[in-house]
Amino acid sequence: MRLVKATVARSLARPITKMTSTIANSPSGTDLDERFAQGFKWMLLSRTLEEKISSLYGAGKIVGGVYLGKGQEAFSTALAMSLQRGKDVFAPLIRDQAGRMAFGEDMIDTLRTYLGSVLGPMRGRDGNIHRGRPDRGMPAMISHLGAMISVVCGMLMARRFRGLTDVVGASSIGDGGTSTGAFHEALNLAAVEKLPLVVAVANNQFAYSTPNDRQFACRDLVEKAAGYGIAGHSVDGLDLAACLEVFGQAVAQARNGGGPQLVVGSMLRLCGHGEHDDASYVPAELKASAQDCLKRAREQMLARNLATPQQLEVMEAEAYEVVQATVIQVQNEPTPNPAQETWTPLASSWLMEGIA
Amino acid sequence: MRLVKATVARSLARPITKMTSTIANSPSGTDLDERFAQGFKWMLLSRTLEEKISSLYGAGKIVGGVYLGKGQEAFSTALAMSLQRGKDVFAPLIRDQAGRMAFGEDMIDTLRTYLGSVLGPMRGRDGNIHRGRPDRGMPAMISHLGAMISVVCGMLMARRFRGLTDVVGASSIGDGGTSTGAFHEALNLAAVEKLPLVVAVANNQFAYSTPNDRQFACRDLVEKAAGYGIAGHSVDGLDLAACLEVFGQAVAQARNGGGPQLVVGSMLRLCGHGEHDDASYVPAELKASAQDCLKRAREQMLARNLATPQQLEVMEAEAYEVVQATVIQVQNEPTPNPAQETWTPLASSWLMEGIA
Amino acid sequence: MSITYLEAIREAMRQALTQDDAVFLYGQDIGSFGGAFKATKNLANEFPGRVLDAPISEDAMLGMAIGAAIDGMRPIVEMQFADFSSIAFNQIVNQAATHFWRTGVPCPLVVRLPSGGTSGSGPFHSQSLESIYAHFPGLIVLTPATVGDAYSMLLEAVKLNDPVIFCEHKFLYYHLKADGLPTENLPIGKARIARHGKHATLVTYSAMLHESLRAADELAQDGYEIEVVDLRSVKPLDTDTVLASVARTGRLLVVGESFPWGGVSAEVISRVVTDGFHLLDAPPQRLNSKDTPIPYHPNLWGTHRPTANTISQELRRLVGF
Amino acid sequence: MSITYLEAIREAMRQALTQDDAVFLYGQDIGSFGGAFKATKNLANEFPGRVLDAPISEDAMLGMAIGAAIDGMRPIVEMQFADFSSIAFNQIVNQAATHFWRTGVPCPLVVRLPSGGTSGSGPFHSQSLESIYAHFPGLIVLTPATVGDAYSMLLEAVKLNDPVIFCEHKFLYYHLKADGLPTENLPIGKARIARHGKHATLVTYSAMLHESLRAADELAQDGYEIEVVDLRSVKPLDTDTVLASVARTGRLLVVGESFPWGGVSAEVISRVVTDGFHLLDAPPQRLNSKDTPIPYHPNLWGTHRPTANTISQELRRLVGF
Ligand SMILES: Cc1ncc(C[n+]2csc(CCOP(=O)(O)OP(=O)(O)O)c2C)c(N)n1
Ligand SMILES: Cc1ncc(C[n+]2csc(CCOP(=O)(O)OP(=O)(O)O)c2C)c(N)n1
Ligand SMILES: [Mg+2]
Ligand SMILES: [Mg+2]
Repeated sequence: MRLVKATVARSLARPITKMTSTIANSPSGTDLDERFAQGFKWMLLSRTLEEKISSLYGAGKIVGGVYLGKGQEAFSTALAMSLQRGKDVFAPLIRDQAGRMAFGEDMIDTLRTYLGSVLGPMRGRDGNIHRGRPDRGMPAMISHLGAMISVVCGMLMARRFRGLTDVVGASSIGDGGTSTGAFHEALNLAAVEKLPLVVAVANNQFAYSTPNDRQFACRDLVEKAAGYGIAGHSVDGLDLAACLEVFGQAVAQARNGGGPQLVVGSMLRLCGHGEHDDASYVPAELKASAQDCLKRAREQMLARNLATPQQLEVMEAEAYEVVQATVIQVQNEPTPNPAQETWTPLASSWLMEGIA
Repeated sequence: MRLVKATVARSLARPITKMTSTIANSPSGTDLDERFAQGFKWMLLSRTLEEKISSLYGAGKIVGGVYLGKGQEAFSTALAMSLQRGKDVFAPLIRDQAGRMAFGEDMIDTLRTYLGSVLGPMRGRDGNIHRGRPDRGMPAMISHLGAMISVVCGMLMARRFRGLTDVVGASSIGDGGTSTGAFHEALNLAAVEKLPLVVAVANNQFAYSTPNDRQFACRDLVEKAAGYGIAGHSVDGLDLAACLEVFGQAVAQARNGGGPQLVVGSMLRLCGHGEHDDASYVPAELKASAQDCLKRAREQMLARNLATPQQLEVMEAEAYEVVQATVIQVQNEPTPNPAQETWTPLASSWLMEGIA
Repeated sequence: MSITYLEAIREAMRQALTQDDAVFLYGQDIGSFGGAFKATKNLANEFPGRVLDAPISEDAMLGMAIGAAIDGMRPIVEMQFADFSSIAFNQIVNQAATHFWRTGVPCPLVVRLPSGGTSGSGPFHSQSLESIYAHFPGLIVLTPATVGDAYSMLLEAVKLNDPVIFCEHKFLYYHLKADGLPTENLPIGKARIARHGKHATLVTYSAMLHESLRAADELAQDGYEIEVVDLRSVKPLDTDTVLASVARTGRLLVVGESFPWGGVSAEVISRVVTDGFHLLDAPPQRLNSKDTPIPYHPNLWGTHRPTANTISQELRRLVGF
Repeated sequence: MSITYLEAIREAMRQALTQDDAVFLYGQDIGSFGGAFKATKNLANEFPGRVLDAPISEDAMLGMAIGAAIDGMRPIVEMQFADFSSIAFNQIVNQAATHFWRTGVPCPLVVRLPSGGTSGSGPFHSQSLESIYAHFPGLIVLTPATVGDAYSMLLEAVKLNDPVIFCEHKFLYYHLKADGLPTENLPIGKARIARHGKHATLVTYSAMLHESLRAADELAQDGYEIEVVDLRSVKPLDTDTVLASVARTGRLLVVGESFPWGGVSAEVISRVVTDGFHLLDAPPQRLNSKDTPIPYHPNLWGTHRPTANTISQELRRLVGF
């Protein structure tokens, strides 16, 4: 428990200090630069893809809900980039398109799920953000908020049982999701088992239409960490470099036996809750003053001499093209055929019975 | 929110200081003395009653479980004595026999429920500690831990809707109960609504057989308060005077608009989880070093010159007699007659249908 | 004046709030935003302080409503989707449902469940849970299929002294319309003959009523007159009306949208055969959704749930028996 | 060597832990303490690090088990009482039950539910929830009535690649004994003829099997031979064996301990009448608990649930029809 205590102490010492990075306070400038540039690419690709998904929805090509992560790409990307593909576990939520890609989810999985291609991971049985590949370390979220955190705990327990000790598991949640009993039970369980769990709370100031002051009463959600005896971190969710730094630390601490880590990022959702929603409940002045983490990252790409304006335009054009090409491919793929469905929810198919 | 913040700050300032009272630090010596003497009476009466219940169980006169509060009387009594009968709300749990009495529950309700008298508040439909009189501000607990806290929130909301602003509601919970999602959701809801709720956590170091270190990972459960943005208090649960003082403060703060109050008391259960349980899981040295809050209070009654040894013996004899007399009365009362049962769970009895 | 199923529900809440100070509304995003489906649109302005936004805490939401109910209030709780009532399950079935029986103190509250499938909603925004709640003693479970019932049954539900699970069907929210609201209606507990017939009885409820009526139209073209019974309430369940219809037709098909194992269709068939075995000229039949989670893709969803088409097939088999 | 129902369950877990490293046990107080009913007594010592005490967090317990299961483990989770699974309800019915269907990745886990009534246990330590879980696609629901089934079905359940709800009856834990454990047994999904007869078929399961056999004894004294079918598994439900028996007897009574609305008895009757209507010489009947919470007092509890006595009465009515 010593390690946890130490980090708790730290988190208590500065419960609401926000990290804002400068080249100075980063471990190694160049290393951070590479990760920054890589992160920007994921953010750009995610934004480009989501803009296309939004227009497909507008054109009536997507049935059901569309939930986007516009404005939250930096936080989501940094979390996923801090994890090790093919080894760690990541349970994304509804605003993690960027993180999903950074963790290794193929763009085509996203489009196949939204467009209901039978070739996608969910085969048209489930849609939009309700997708994943558990066998690749990415469980498929159910809608019920908070429910995935304990699932990640279980995947970490499984690896611990198998003697794999240096695996980290991460789960995303929103400010509203912290009000669920599931969030509480899972964090407490993780703390008791001292699991290498990182829970990333994206506080975008609203849960659907509900503002923070109708959702919780603590000053900063990071104050919850001490109550679980786990480490807490706060970060400016619009600052990619800061996010990379804080998640880098949190993941490293979890991997090194520091127990669960709670990372709270502040940001604003720059879209509706879903594409059906115009976010009329967000005050005009808040909307007006809102900053875009992608725009910021783009400026920093130039400021840090990581790319020239021309190079950025090329990157943007390339992102657009790959999205377009993938959409066209998926639109030509077969949708599910009820006659070919097995209609059995059991792996033990011989125990299935034909009742209706 | 200002008030809450202030108290939070206080609770953070001394997260684990335990209050131990002296006449000195009490508001008014004599006033505290009176309350102390009254509290001792409730503790004595509760202990005497529970010893009788235990022997009735041993003699096979009680069907089902028997759950006692031995060792927790000071904490339970002080909570209830800090509330106003006939006005406030108190949702006791399984170790609150003392607090129930101090809040005004008649001893006969306890015995009628344990012995299944049809004249009791539960009429034989429910038993043992699953009893209450919601219309007198004491809801009847269901077994599911944590579930009563939000019910108290609702009773407080009801009074707020009716314009009654100075009502306080209290709910008891154990260390194990803090791991429930229900506990978390209710505390958060209370904090958001800034309800006059006092949650008393009796940390008796075990949840059935499970020790604290398998239940939570924070140093002290009071550290959870900050995460909800509510006030936190710690107290030595064996010290009646300290408990009276701390609960007095917490209830006053809640009544004066200070929002929810989390009060954590430390103690050890001096009996089994239920009377079927010999608490073999409690380490011998812990058992040996365990102190009895009733014994302590008795000594203080003498030390504070609140009673002579003779007076104490009289009080003990009287307690024993009233318990005996009530048991005899209840044992002669009718048990439920299935033929006279209405077998309808609906208040709208005309909507009942005879299916089987 | 034309009014939708959803508007009828809103109007019932407006009436309830107007008639009784003890009524208040609680749910996620139901305040100034008016709720995910806009069921409470404007009500927060019309009734200040009585339409409250809840945190994402279904267990505490129900616990709070129960506490208020046993202390004199009449809360109406909106679950954002019926599917999320799984989090409030314990408070509903163990606290609310048992309260009056255990203590003698009534627990008058209404839980509104936006229920049932709509295209593209998938496994967690489409469920019909009436069979789950009806299994537990102490709950009243209502399943209105018409604009008039949505209105009058919700108004009546708020006045009952018991916990009521009010299953609204999302598929009907915007599309189902009527010209005006009823001034009087059948009481809760009574089923309605939605269409008279003599060749077979089709018992159904909620959105499946409309698929069933379409199926009955189809069979009318083949000369078969199907009597359609709208249960309106699945607990209590109006066995008398069902038996009386089966006595006229001798044949029974029960159609529901929920999962096939157990539930409403099994309960209706069991009641008919135990009490009215001799009335049947053919084996009673049932049609429910398939025994899998509810699929996202419209192709699959259209096959997963009963439709006018599959109901007609069942009816043809039944009348041809 | 004589062995109890509870010991059989423990022995099955010991076997499972011995045979497969992927198996682990998780539950409140199940470690060195051995669990509230001592089902896991000594197992923590025998299998260090594989029998873990859980915090009082049923939702997270199931979520954790699911995560472990989809990542290669085979957890067995003990609920301290079936009644408390209401807190794990969402993870069971929405996460575990849907996982294989949604993702193609199996979710092999067993949830042990100490179920059913015992004297003085009251509304929250007595519930039988098999009908609730069986309603949801993707779950297997087992209800062993004998020592041998408790053993062999639990061992088989652990090997299945699906989530299994294992309903153990607390009333049988200590009192029900057998001399030894079976080396082979019927597979999951097959019902057993527990007693042969020709005048009526009595379908039942779990503790009600023993009340039913006593009732059958009583009727034998009046010269009626009752065939008793032990379902063993309520989902899947062995309709063939039930129909075959009804074909022999022409009469059906279904007895269960759970609440009367919907559920196992309604499902069995519905299957028999839809597929085997012509086999019946009399209206099928059912007997369940009364439609109230489960009472604390023995006087009331004895009337609330079916007993040999009330079952005999039903049987007499049935054979006399
Ligand atoms: C248990 C539960 N209740 C309600 C919902 C409906 N719902 C879906 S998203 C959402 C808002 C979530 O807000 P937040 O957690 O802050 O995440 P954000 O949308 O802001 O990213 C709600 C209420 C749900 N999915 N699960
Ligand atoms: C949700 C839930 N899970 C499990 C139980 C079974 N149970 C009853 S009391 C108990 C231990 C409670 O421990 P604690 O909260 O510390 O209270 P204490 O008994 O120590 O006073 C448990 C696990 C329950 N009542 N409710
Ligand atoms: Mg949010
Ligand atoms: Mg305890």
